[in-house]
Amino acid sequence: MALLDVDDLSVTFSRRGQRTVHAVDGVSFSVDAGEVVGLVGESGCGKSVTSLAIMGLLPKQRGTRIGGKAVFDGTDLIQLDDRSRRDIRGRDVAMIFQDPLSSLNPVIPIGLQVTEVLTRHRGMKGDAAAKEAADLLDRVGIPDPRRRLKEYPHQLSGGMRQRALIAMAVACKPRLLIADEPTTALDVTIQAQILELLKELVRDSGTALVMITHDLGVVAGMCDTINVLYGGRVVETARRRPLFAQPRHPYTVGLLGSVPRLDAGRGERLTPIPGSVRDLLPWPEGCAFAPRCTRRIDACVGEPPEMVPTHDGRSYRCVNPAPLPGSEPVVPADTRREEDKA
Amino acid sequence: MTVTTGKKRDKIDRLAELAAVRDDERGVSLWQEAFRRLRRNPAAIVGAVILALFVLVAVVGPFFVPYGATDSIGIREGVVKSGQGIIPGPSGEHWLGYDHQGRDVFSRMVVGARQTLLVGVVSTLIGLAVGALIGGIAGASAGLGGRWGRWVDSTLMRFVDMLLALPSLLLAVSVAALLGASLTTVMIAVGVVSVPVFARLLRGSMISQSNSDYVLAATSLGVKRSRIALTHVVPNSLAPVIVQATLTLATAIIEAAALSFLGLGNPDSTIPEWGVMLADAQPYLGIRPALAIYPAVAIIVTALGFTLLGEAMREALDPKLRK
Amino acid sequence: AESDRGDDSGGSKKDTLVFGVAGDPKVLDPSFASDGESLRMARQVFETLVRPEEGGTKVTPGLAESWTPDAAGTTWTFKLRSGVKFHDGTDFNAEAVCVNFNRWYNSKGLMQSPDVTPYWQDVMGGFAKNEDPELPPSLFKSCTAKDATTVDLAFTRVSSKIPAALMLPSFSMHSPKALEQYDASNVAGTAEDIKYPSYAMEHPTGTGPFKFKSWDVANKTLTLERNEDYSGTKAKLKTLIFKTISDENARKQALRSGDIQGYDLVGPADVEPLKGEGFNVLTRPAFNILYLAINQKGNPKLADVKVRQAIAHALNRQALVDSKLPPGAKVAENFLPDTVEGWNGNVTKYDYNPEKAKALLAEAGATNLTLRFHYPTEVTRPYMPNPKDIFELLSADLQAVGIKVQPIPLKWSPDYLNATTSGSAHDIHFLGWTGDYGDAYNFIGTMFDRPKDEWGFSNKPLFDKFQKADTTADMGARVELYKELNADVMTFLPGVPISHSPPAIVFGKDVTGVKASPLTDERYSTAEFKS
Amino acid sequence: MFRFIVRRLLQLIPTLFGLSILLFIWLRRLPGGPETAILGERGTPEMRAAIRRNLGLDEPILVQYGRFIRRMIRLDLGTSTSTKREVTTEFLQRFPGTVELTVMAMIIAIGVGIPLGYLAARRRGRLLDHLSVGGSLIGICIPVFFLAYMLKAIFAENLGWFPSSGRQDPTIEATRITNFFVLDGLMTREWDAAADALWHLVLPGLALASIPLAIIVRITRASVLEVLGEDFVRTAEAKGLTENVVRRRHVLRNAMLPVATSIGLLAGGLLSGAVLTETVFAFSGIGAFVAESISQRDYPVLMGFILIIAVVYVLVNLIVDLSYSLIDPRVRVR
Amino acid sequence: MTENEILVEVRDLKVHFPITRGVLFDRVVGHVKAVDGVDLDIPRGRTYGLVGESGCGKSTLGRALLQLTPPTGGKVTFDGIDLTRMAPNKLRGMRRRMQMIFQDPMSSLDPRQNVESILTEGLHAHGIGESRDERRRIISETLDAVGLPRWALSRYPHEFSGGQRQRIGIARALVLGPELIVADEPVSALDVSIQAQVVNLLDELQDNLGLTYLVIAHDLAVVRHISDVVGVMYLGALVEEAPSDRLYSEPLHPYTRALMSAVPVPDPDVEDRRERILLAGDLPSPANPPSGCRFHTRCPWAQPTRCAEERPVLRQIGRSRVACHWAERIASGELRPHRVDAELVRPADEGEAPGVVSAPTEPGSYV
Ligand SMILES: Nc1ncnc2c1ncn2[C@@H]1O[C@H](COP(=O)(O)OP(=O)(O)OP(=O)(O)O)[C@@H](O)[C@H]1O
Ligand SMILES: Nc1ncnc2c1ncn2[C@@H]1O[C@H](COP(=O)(O)OP(=O)(O)OP(=O)(O)O)[C@@H](O)[C@H]1O
Ligand SMILES: [Mg+2]
Ligand SMILES: [Mg+2]
Ligand code: NI
Repeated sequence: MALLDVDDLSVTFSRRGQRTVHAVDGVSFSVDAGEVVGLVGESGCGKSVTSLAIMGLLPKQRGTRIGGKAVFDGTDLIQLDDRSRRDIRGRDVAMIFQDPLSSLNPVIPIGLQVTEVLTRHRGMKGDAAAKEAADLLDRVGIPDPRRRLKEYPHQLSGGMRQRALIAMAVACKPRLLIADEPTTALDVTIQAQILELLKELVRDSGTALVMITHDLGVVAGMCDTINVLYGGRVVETARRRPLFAQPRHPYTVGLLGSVPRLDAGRGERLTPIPGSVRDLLPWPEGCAFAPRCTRRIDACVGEPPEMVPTHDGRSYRCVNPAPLPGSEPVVPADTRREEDKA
Repeated sequence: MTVTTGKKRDKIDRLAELAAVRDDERGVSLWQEAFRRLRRNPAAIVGAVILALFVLVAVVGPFFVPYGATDSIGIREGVVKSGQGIIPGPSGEHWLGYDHQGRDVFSRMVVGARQTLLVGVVSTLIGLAVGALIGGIAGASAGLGGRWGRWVDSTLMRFVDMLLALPSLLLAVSVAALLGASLTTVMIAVGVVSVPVFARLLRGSMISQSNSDYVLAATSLGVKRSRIALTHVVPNSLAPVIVQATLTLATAIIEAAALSFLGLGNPDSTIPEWGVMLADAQPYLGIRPALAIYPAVAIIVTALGFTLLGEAMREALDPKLRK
Repeated sequence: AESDRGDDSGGSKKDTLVFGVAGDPKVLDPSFASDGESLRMARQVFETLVRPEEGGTKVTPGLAESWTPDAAGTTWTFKLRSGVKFHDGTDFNAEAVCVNFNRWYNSKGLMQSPDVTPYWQDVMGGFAKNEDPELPPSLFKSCTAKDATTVDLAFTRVSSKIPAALMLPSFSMHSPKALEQYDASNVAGTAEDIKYPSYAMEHPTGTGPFKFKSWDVANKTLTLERNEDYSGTKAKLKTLIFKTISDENARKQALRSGDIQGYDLVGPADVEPLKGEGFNVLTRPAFNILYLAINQKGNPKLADVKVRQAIAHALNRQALVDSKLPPGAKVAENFLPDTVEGWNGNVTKYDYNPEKAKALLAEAGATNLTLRFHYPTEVTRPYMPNPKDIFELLSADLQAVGIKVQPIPLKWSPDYLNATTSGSAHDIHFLGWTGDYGDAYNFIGTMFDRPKDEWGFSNKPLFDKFQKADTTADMGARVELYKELNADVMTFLPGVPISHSPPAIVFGKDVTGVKASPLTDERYSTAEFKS
Repeated sequence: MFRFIVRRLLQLIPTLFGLSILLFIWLRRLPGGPETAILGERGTPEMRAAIRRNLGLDEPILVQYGRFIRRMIRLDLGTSTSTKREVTTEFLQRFPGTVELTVMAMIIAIGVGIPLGYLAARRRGRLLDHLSVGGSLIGICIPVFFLAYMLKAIFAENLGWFPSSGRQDPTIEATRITNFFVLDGLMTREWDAAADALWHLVLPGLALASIPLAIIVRITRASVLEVLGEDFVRTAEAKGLTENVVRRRHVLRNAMLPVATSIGLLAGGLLSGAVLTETVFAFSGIGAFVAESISQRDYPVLMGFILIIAVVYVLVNLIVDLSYSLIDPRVRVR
Repeated sequence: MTENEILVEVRDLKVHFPITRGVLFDRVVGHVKAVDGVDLDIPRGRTYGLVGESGCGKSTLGRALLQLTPPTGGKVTFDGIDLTRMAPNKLRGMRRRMQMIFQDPMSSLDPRQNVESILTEGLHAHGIGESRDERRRIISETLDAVGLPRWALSRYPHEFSGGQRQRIGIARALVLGPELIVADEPVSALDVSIQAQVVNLLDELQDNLGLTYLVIAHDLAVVRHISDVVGVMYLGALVEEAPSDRLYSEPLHPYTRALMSAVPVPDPDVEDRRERILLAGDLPSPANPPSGCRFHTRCPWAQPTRCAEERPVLRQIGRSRVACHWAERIASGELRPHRVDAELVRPADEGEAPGVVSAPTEPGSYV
């Protein structure tokens, strides 16, 4: 039994006068204790919505529908009532967000923002809470923590803010930590610091981590298992080495081909994915990636492809996956559209 | 294996294109886009309908009124004795009855619509013109930078702050006191009140536009400063100003009424204007409250129309809501 | 204060009358007052030697029981009531009368400013030593206390004003002790910045049925209480409060909601409705005149009497009176109300006749006449409840006979008054007059006895006749002269008298005992709550 | 903080300086000039000339301006031409009433506006939301004096629930200390006097509150909606805080920032509103006094009023900014 | 076109922004030294890449180079012409030869202009194209070059996707036929898949048109991918400049080393093997830069001598230029890195204080 089992999670937003958005469309993955799981994908593929749905943090507005299950330690987080969910949030499952400045309350000192978690979940008050908060800040590498407690977010640099956010998240030693693009807003050198800190925390406390990012490099260094999302669905799941060594889904292949590698030589052309994320085929009508896919065949349209598990412990959602080295391509990529806007 | 049914292929292409834009349509500018959004907003439609009616009445109404708006028929015929508290109410002949001077209220309401519109529009235009001038100069100087530019800007803005520090009423009163009571005075007084609002708005919006990347882009293209100001900065700064002008129209009508109430309005009540009618009706509230209620309701509804439309425009033009 | 109120609650509210007035009094010493609210308060706290009959204008005994002129008509002997005490306990006697008159007569410095002692200057002209050479010599000459209850007032000449003018509250008797104690004649400051002494602001001390208690500027209330030692009939009310509510509608609403139990300056339109609701609306006899003034200097055409006659015939005064004035208003035939002796029913009358007006204009060659018509804004006067409306009607009438009208609306004070009473930039305008006391000279004399910018004419025979009337000591002869004068004026037609309108005053449904006075000399001491 | 206050007070100087120039010009441009304003209708040309000499109107303009400024600095606002009392004294007597009224209006506007705006935002799109948005639209569009009349006609005249005029029942004998009637009543333990004074504030307070109330409802609603969508609220939720803590500590406090700014801006408007409301309710305050002065053309009073208003406006905004810096630490650093 | 001809020469370029503060009228209380003495040469037809942390002055350098921000000091020579001394009118004429591409494709396009007018604006400004048809032709060619369809002309920016908008931005720059293009973060706002398209496009255009690029980005991998020479900036100055292949294989400056080690590579093997040089703390404020070597407060190799006192200048070491006193000894392994304690860095003030200034314009008025 995994720590978190997300099963067929789907989120739709519908609003009058606008098309219904299937932001998350049957996502399933699981996270074991102590494991680091990555969710990767381009902007708009549903990463954040997935994590928010698990946390029960989606904006409460009419027209938002959540389906499926997210079983954490035996309880389905989706069906939970508000009260018990609040009990679990911050204590057993914690979350870190992308933009550290806007994610911190600008008018409340850092100290209170940390201690309020301790008060809420660990019943700590006054000096005890302050001391614990200072310890936490110290642990995430904020210098002179006692003084920082009285300061406000705007007085800290970006990196320090993110550290403070992490301190709040790990205050109650959660068993699951979800980090939604925790380093996107930061410089590489700071990103390296934060990633290192996260790794350390996970290693030391055995917390499971769901790492959401669009940066393949980040997952390559951190995650044990990686789920690639496209158009609200997981299109490929694999342990990290096989995934990077032999990506099967054309989208994963495309992603890897799109990013220049620091260690590669100069002059090689990148192989971009044509089209843009806007060119989505609704999943029920086939593979959402089909309009941009270089390996598209007729079977891609009509029936949505199922997740296909393979012998080496991974699975992908494709009828014409990229070949493993040595095997023949199933179909030549002749269906590529001549005049692509790309 | 390579059998491709044309049907399926079409479908892909169709769907792919669905996401992109189609060839046959012309582009939709932001104004058009905003207008589309406006049309979908029920508040905007209510506001627009009210205003359309108002403008229609104001423009063509006076040609169709049954009686002269300044003709004291009731007194001539001896039926109105307001001095003795006798002001007949609605009848088949006089749909809204007589006013205290024995004039036909319905005719006055209709003719008054035109005057009211005139007061609202002219005073807003005065405020807009002066405010936009000050704000435009300040904004341009601030955007231009340099010691001089900053100095001009802060001097103008200090002046505007000063106007802002005066309550609108006092400002209007001062103007009215200076110029003496007349219709022109009312329009100027009400207009002056909105000067600081327009000035600040335009300046702020111009400065933020001047700092935007596309202005930098135009500069790097080698476009002249004056041209940039005219083709980029000003047009992009106008949206909030237009919204504000619509909202100001609403307040202008109310403010004109308040000035009349304080006795600073147009003293010539032979020109019917709703604010003047409302003020004139005060002594007769006890006898015929309707005399006050007609113009008051008309003012409220019209102001509401302008406000609804203005708010809806604000929403429609808001870049935050743009998608 | 708490114990005070304990009494109050026991004594039921029925002996406290809150009366709504339109403005704060300016000053509590009536010597310095000219505004109605100061005078209203003074009439309750002070008394004068002679006073108007209740509800009329006749001269009746006040603090003086009787008065007689000497043969020349210049010295008047007043026999005073005895046993009268001022509110501070001192006695009222002949001595006190002289102290009062000498105080006014010997005014110095700022007290000679027309702003400070308007009525004295109006009636008496000047002072013992005029500081301004422009001031006329004083009519008052001296005061002699013959014994405790007999006093002689000597005047420099015979005047129609005496004794009627002595009814004015400005000639109220003050306690000499209080005058001295509170420095009553020390008017300090500068002409632009007059500072009244504490007597005039806090310690008015008279002999009237009510004593001054407090003036709460912050709450805009002036509280008077019953003078338990009053020599006459004691006031029925224990407390009388004047509460300032400047807005006419607000006064009406306050009456309806029970905040106040009466108010003055009732809008004409409200008279009937209030009556209908059962309120006690009192209509004062019309003691005023509204007229259309014609300035013969303003437009040379106006010097032609035919043009003035045309204007008079053009005006539908009856329609105006019917529609705009309160019930009881009348079209004026003279420049004074018919209740004043000297009124003449036998004068030239100008009926509403547009045709005749047009003919007269044609005759005078003034077919293309454009007149600057001044009218005041933001004001209601007893004779003119709604100037704007009146203007509109009159102006429509004039236009109907082909006279073009250029409307010039002006603020009542000071613009309108300035513009219409000085210079010659005005053609026609309307104004009015409310009588101060019941003598015809107070109306027509004030208007036509000398050249005035308001009218722009000089008519020596007319002026001389006025002079003669003023100095005629014999009452009967004087009245005859007044009648002649009225006829002369209406023939000469310097302007068009329009109307007399009765101002109304209203009391609560359960308030009785007050009689309306043409001189606004209502006596609140007789007011009581019926129950 | 101290520097901030000093800075703001110093900023007052150019504003007042500019105003003084405007006022000076205004006073000189009066129809007929200042001497007419003083003399009124009784002036003769000689008297006018004398006054001109007295007032030094024949001196160079800069000298005159200098004297004008000196008088302003000494708070010598001259004498009211209509009441013949010093403008400063008049104001001191009437100011408390206006303060009481505006405070009452502000209490109503804030006390009702913020909760209503908050609830409307929480129940976005539901009946309450529509009602409060619609109501606030009407509140903005209804002329204040008309609303005042309506309130008075209904609640005072017809229903008789509230008094229709004045600041206190004149039959109550109340001791005056500060001229703040409610305060005086409390200080002297004349409870009935205090209660009556408070009672008299209700209707005018409501009328005066209409616009600020409407604006506060709208701003609060918009601001709460915006804050509800902020990332840090999500963070707070993610921490599992109770709804109560999230609302109070995270949402409301942040949502108050724009509301606080708008309250400062409304303060100036309230004084304008007081002119209308006090007139209708015969409420003895600066507003009614000014309305009378308008019709009497009492320029010294109007001028004094403008100066006082400008100072009050700046001071109120200073207070608002200070309170702002209490809520928002980002402002504090400067 | 000769190989290695220098098109742009930058000498000791400085851009200092005044920090103003004041009670009534603002006075200058200090300077943000956004660019503080930069020397660099860009050969014609080549790509010069500029990397560095956020706020280190990259964009400012780019703008100052194009004279869009007036430099405080130093010299910029373009094709032998000194731009810093040029009269504004002449400079406008020069702009035709040097263009800019912006980071945010949305905010750099006027939302009220359609694509056609965006593209013709520059043509008008320089009087290019005799007739309307001529201009149309130029525009069409440009559209083809950047891969935008013809129908795009009548459309407005908001109707395009991010990648397409960036293409419009590129087209706007290209339409004038410039020699130099300064691209400020041309791809950082784009999705990874789109990013590659744009990078390829830039490459292609350079090949076809012989353009010279100054590419600014904080993503080292991207910069290295498209650049011939890469300059690394730190707090307003270049700390290292090297041919792009050398930069990864042999970083000489400690900062460059740290930077290289911090960039994640999408390859688990590399990631697992990599030894991270973690820098302590944050970038110091450019308003108050550290003395001596700007980097010494965070440098794991900082030495007690020289580093804090003496500001190192760029020195040629092999094919690279480095501004480090100890570069050789670090490279040889003689000096070992040591632990550095993070110093707390205060972020710069963010915007004006709110208050009365931000008057909301609400309806409703008493008058
Ligand atoms: N509240 C909402 N209402 C409507 N649509 C929404 C809402 N929230 C998200 N979406 C849509 O759902 C889709 C997925 O959004 P999501 O935020 O999960 O993407 P993401 O993968 O996190 O992207 P990014 O990398 O930009 O953060 C997007 O198309 C977005 O527009
Ligand atoms: N107009 C300006 N006025 C004042 N300071 C400025 C201005 N423009 C930039 N700065 C400051 O100069 C420094 C360098 O800014 P610049 O934009 O060049 O950095 P950058 O390297 O491009 O950063 P990023 O990667 O975030 O774009 C920053 O500290 C910035 O705050
Ligand atoms: Mg996201
Ligand atoms: Mg930049
Ligand atoms: Ni009461």
